[in-house]
Amino acid sequence: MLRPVAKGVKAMEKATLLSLYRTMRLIRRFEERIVELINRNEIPGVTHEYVGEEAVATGVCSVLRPDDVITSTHRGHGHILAKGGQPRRMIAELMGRESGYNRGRGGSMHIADLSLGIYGANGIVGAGAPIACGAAFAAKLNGKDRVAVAFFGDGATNQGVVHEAMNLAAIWSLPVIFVCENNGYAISASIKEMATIERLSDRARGYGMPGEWVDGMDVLAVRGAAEKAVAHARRGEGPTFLECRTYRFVGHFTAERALNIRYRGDEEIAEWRKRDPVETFPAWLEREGIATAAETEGVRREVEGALEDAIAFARASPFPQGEEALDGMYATSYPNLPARGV
Amino acid sequence: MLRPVAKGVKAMEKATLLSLYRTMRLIRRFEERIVELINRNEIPGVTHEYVGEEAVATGVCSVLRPDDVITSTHRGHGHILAKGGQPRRMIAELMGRESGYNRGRGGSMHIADLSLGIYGANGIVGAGAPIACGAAFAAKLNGKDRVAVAFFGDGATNQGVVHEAMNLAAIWSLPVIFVCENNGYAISASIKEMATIERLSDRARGYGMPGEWVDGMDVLAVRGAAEKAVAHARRGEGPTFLECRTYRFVGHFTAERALNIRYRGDEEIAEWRKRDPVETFPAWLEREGIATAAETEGVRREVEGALEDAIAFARASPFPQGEEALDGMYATSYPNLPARGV
Amino acid sequence: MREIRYLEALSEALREEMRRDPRVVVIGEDIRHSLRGMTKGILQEFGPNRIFDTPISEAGFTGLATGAAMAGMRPVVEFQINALLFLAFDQLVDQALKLRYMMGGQGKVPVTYILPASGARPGLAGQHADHPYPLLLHMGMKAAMPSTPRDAKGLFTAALRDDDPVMIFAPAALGGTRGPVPEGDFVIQLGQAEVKRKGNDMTIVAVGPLVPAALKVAEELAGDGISAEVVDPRSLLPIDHETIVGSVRKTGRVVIFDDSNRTCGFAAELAAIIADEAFESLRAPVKRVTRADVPVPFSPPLENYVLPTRDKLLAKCRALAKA
Amino acid sequence: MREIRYLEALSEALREEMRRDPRVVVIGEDIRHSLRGMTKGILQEFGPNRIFDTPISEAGFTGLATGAAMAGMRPVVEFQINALLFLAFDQLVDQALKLRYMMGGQGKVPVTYILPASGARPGLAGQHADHPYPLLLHMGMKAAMPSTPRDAKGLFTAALRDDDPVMIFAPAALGGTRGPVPEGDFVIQLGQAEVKRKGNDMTIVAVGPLVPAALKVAEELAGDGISAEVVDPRSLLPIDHETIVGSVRKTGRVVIFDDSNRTCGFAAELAAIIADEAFESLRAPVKRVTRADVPVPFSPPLENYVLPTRDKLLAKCRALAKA
Ligand SMILES: Cc1ncc(C[n+]2csc(CCOP(=O)(O)OP(=O)(O)O)c2C)c(N)n1
Ligand SMILES: Cc1ncc(C[n+]2csc(CCOP(=O)(O)OP(=O)(O)O)c2C)c(N)n1
Ligand SMILES: [Mg+2]
Ligand SMILES: [Mg+2]
Repeated sequence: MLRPVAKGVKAMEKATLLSLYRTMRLIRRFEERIVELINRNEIPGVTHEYVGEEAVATGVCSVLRPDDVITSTHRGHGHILAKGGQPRRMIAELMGRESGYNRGRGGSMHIADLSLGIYGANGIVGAGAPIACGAAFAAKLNGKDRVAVAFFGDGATNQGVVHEAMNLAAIWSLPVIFVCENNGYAISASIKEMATIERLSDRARGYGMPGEWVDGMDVLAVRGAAEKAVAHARRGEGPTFLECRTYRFVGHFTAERALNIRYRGDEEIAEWRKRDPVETFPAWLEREGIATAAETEGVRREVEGALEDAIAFARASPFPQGEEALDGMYATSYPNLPARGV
Repeated sequence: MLRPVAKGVKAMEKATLLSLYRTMRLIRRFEERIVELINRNEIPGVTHEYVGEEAVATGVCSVLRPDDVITSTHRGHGHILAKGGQPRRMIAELMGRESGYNRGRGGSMHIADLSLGIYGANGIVGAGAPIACGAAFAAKLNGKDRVAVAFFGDGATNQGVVHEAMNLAAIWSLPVIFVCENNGYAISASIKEMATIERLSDRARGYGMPGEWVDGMDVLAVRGAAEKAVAHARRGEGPTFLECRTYRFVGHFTAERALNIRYRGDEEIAEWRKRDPVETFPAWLEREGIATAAETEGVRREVEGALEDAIAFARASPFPQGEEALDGMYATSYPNLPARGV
Repeated sequence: MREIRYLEALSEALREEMRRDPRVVVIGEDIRHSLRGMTKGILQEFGPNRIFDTPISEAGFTGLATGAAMAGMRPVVEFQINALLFLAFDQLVDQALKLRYMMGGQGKVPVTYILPASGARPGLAGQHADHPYPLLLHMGMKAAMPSTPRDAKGLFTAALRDDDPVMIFAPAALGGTRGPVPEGDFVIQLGQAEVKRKGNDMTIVAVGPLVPAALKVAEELAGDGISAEVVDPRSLLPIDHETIVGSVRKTGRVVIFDDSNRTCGFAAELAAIIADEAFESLRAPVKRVTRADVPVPFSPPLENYVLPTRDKLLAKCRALAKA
Repeated sequence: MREIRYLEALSEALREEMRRDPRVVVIGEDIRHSLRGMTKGILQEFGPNRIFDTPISEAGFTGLATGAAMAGMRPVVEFQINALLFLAFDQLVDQALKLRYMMGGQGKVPVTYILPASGARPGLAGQHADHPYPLLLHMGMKAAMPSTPRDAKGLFTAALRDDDPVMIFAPAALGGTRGPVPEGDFVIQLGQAEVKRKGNDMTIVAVGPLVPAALKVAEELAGDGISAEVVDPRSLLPIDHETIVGSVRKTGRVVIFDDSNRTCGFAAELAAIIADEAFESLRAPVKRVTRADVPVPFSPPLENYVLPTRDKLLAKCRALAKA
């Protein structure tokens, strides 16, 4: 069910609403441009696109402060953009340039900006969950009211370490929000086959923490639920498990089309596409008279401009020098370390 | 609350009831004799005694068939004896003799008898759970109505792999019973601090499987709950999580006393000791007129005899030859394998 | 002989064994749809009781395979990426591998682990490009890394028939290569290295994805008048001491060209074996060309700097010829 | 100088650093009650906000330490047994160790892992007796294994002040040994091997729990008229090439006496380094005395056969002296 109108919305600032739209639109177009660049071999490898899931990262990160922490996943671009990551440095990273967030060391699955509390995308499913707990642990010990958000997918909920992390957060009452982006699939595996319960948020009970479920195609609903969980955490009342039901409109990764695998029907995709938050949300803004068509068009233009600029920046940036490949692993260095290959 | 009388008990065979007593008494005295042998340096290392928890293994294994499988823990003697393990070969193993179950290769934490479905004690907390699932998986694929029991402690419920195993058993509807022996502590760590929920069996819900709780000091209650879970599994209806609330009367392992650590009060131990199944059960048998004092005394004498015999057998058995230490690791052997140390 | 691709050779080995032996079942992530290309057609041919898509629970399903193997099945476990071994490490090296020994030789654990996209591919970066076979070897797990479609079929079949855990690393870089592969039952026993090119002046021991590169280097060296022998261990454990040491005894010079990290890597083990067993014949220092000990970086120039490449091998061989 | 026990030296290093640096917190299983003896008194002195008993969730609390370190803390993680590293392996080698590099040098992960009962003790058997440092070294993790109380204090302090993940293996066999230990601030930098006994005829490189045994063997060899130098690497990574290779250059003969498995072990790495860098000076094959590649068996005669012992070292040295 499409439910883009949330209670109490009218009271929100127009600027906030437009910025939610801007973030969602930015994520969408970012991903679309990235795919073009991959197909043109300007970006090595493949990426995991967040297309269709924009409302989740956008809604959650809209209630976070710059000093709050997130840990992300293989499908990280949306989280990073929503947390304030700069498209310039992200695209430069994806192109393997020295000006990229990771100076070309990381690529898509490792983009991080510690100054924005982005503790990194992560190539290992579920691995970010305990790391988020650690950031929350530090905040708590230092008496800061910072929170940490662990993003992960439905597939990740079957990883042992995610359970261990939930339990740790629960017993120590850590300010963590476990945001489960349930897009229905882990690559080709339907969560219906991989878990026996309807709502993954029910697993929260096993740790005595609140388990919430929210429509992940509805940015305001996500924002509302996240607000509640974040406030709970900031008050020192501990973690929340927040399941956001969403969907990816595209393949698991850029290469999926070439693999020619089929694990879901076109009708299912079409059905979910009707609820595309990047389409329905601006339509609702206009319908409700919150923003004019010119204003939403303005957002779109701005986004295009930002991406053009970012791509141009990245293209103009130099590659790192091969000889520097052994730098940066250790903060405290020693002779003979790291060992060279020759 | 002490509740040794279970409904419908009168209908049970007297022989069965006496054999439950025999098993519990055997486990208790086995452990006590082992501690003596350790203190006399006849057994190298230390063991984890099952003293106080006898009703759990006894109740559960009393409803298993020889072809059913169990995976055990570091605290394995009770499970193995209850599943039919021979004291002779167990004690020989503990003394490091060639006639031991593992030909001296394993010691306490690895005793196994595949012919009895005992897939091994295990030194790694939680590690047996997925292995039990595998035995159940094989049974299911082969159309056998065999079940597998994974024993583990309260502490193990915080291990990721136990969750992964529960989920696997749930989605594939495997004939597994997850028997959680909640003795309140993982070494010095109280489960009250290590989990936020009162009943660990509540975690079963996260996998859509039945979660049962039973008084683990009551062998008939354990037996009854296990019977139900086993029947459920044999009918192909999938796994059950069975929490047995119990207590260990002694230290985590033989060496605890020497360490001089204190994480629980004497009163707590005294309180639980009042419910000692090895004492209350025969008292109840006599009180109810099911067995005479002479009969329970007969059980005790028989147990002592069996242990004397086992110890004598073990003592008389030769040690393995050092040169054989590299044999037996691989079923399919090759030159240069395993690599020697010199 | 007909030519097929490396991945097809693996797939053929698996399907032929599944036809012969009903105890063989396949377990892994996204294997019904064959994300990695090795299990294509298995669901259609063998049905859902022979192939199982798992949740993302590497430790869990690895342990499940162990239990199933102890109960008489012969599971094949596919890992989508090498890093997943880290998640299942306890179940691999402290359970599956050790149980039989610790049980005093009772039972057996015939599981074959297959990594049909192991090692580096451009752009995979730090967590998807490791080639951590030395970790398994150190613990005593049998393993092989075929370098040709023929070896892929033969060694995978040997692994499937072995009664112990065996891990097959199938480098991503080789998945698409073509070559002649015998039809029908075909086994290459573990523990048998192969001389892939004969030579007299120096030995290059090269593994898996580096074998083709080593052969090209040997070709170039021939142009310089240097006759290099290329030995492919194929089996990582057991190690064929005889063939490897034999070659070095003949040539007196050796470069080990390995696709894992350097410290305590496979090249270190071979160097140690050679420095002991072939010492009297050595005429120059034992050289290694390996990965550098950093995560594989994403950006191509960095990646190239870190991985063992043809250029680096060539330079090392030329220097060694003069040493 | 006053003499204290090895475990006390570790404990002192930790407590002194906790006094100096409020960011140091300790995380692990049963550490408040100090099951392993290293954290005794910490709860009393520093209170419950500096020491945290964890659930049995090794991957979870290892990852938590990583996140806390990235957020500015300096966690110390105690592992009760070495095998627990296998359970946290992904979080150790694919997360904590790699994050800084993969993030392009952003931030740091100053976690010290300490194993105050590592390696074998009689009767521990297959899953509690591994000494798997080569696995960590292969992935690039800094590590040290002190062999004396003095080195224990100095190296642990260095690890605590290092801004990267560092692992300290503290062998169970040494926990009770006594020796002189400087009071107050005392650091031994990583990467510095120490010649524990001077000699000219051969080099014995011995690690951790084997150092005392090596010294006794050197004594016995002296009786035979053989002057053996005993080098203790102390730091496993970084490796002090200069001291180790320097000794071999001087003596021309070497036996590496290592407490891990053989294949791709630490001894293999040292042998490979020596066969490359000290080749010209070598007068005999490079020899290793290590564990055999099987789980440590329970029964004493078997255990003795598998572990590296004084007898085996002595025999090897005597044979080498004649080679
Ligand atoms: C631990 C682990 N197992 C498997 C993989 C391979 N893999 C990458 S993404 C993915 C699916 C993840 O599914 P989910 O958590 O639902 O996230 P989604 O891709 O749907 O966003 C898998 C299996 C991995 N990277 N890490
Ligand atoms: C994975 C793992 N972590 C830690 C240990 C060390 N250890 C052995 S037993 C134990 C406590 C286990 O507690 P529980 O599961 O409740 O079983 P109990 O000892 O109470 O029977 C611990 C921490 C281990 N063997 N394995
Ligand atoms: Mg998903
Ligand atoms: Mg317990």
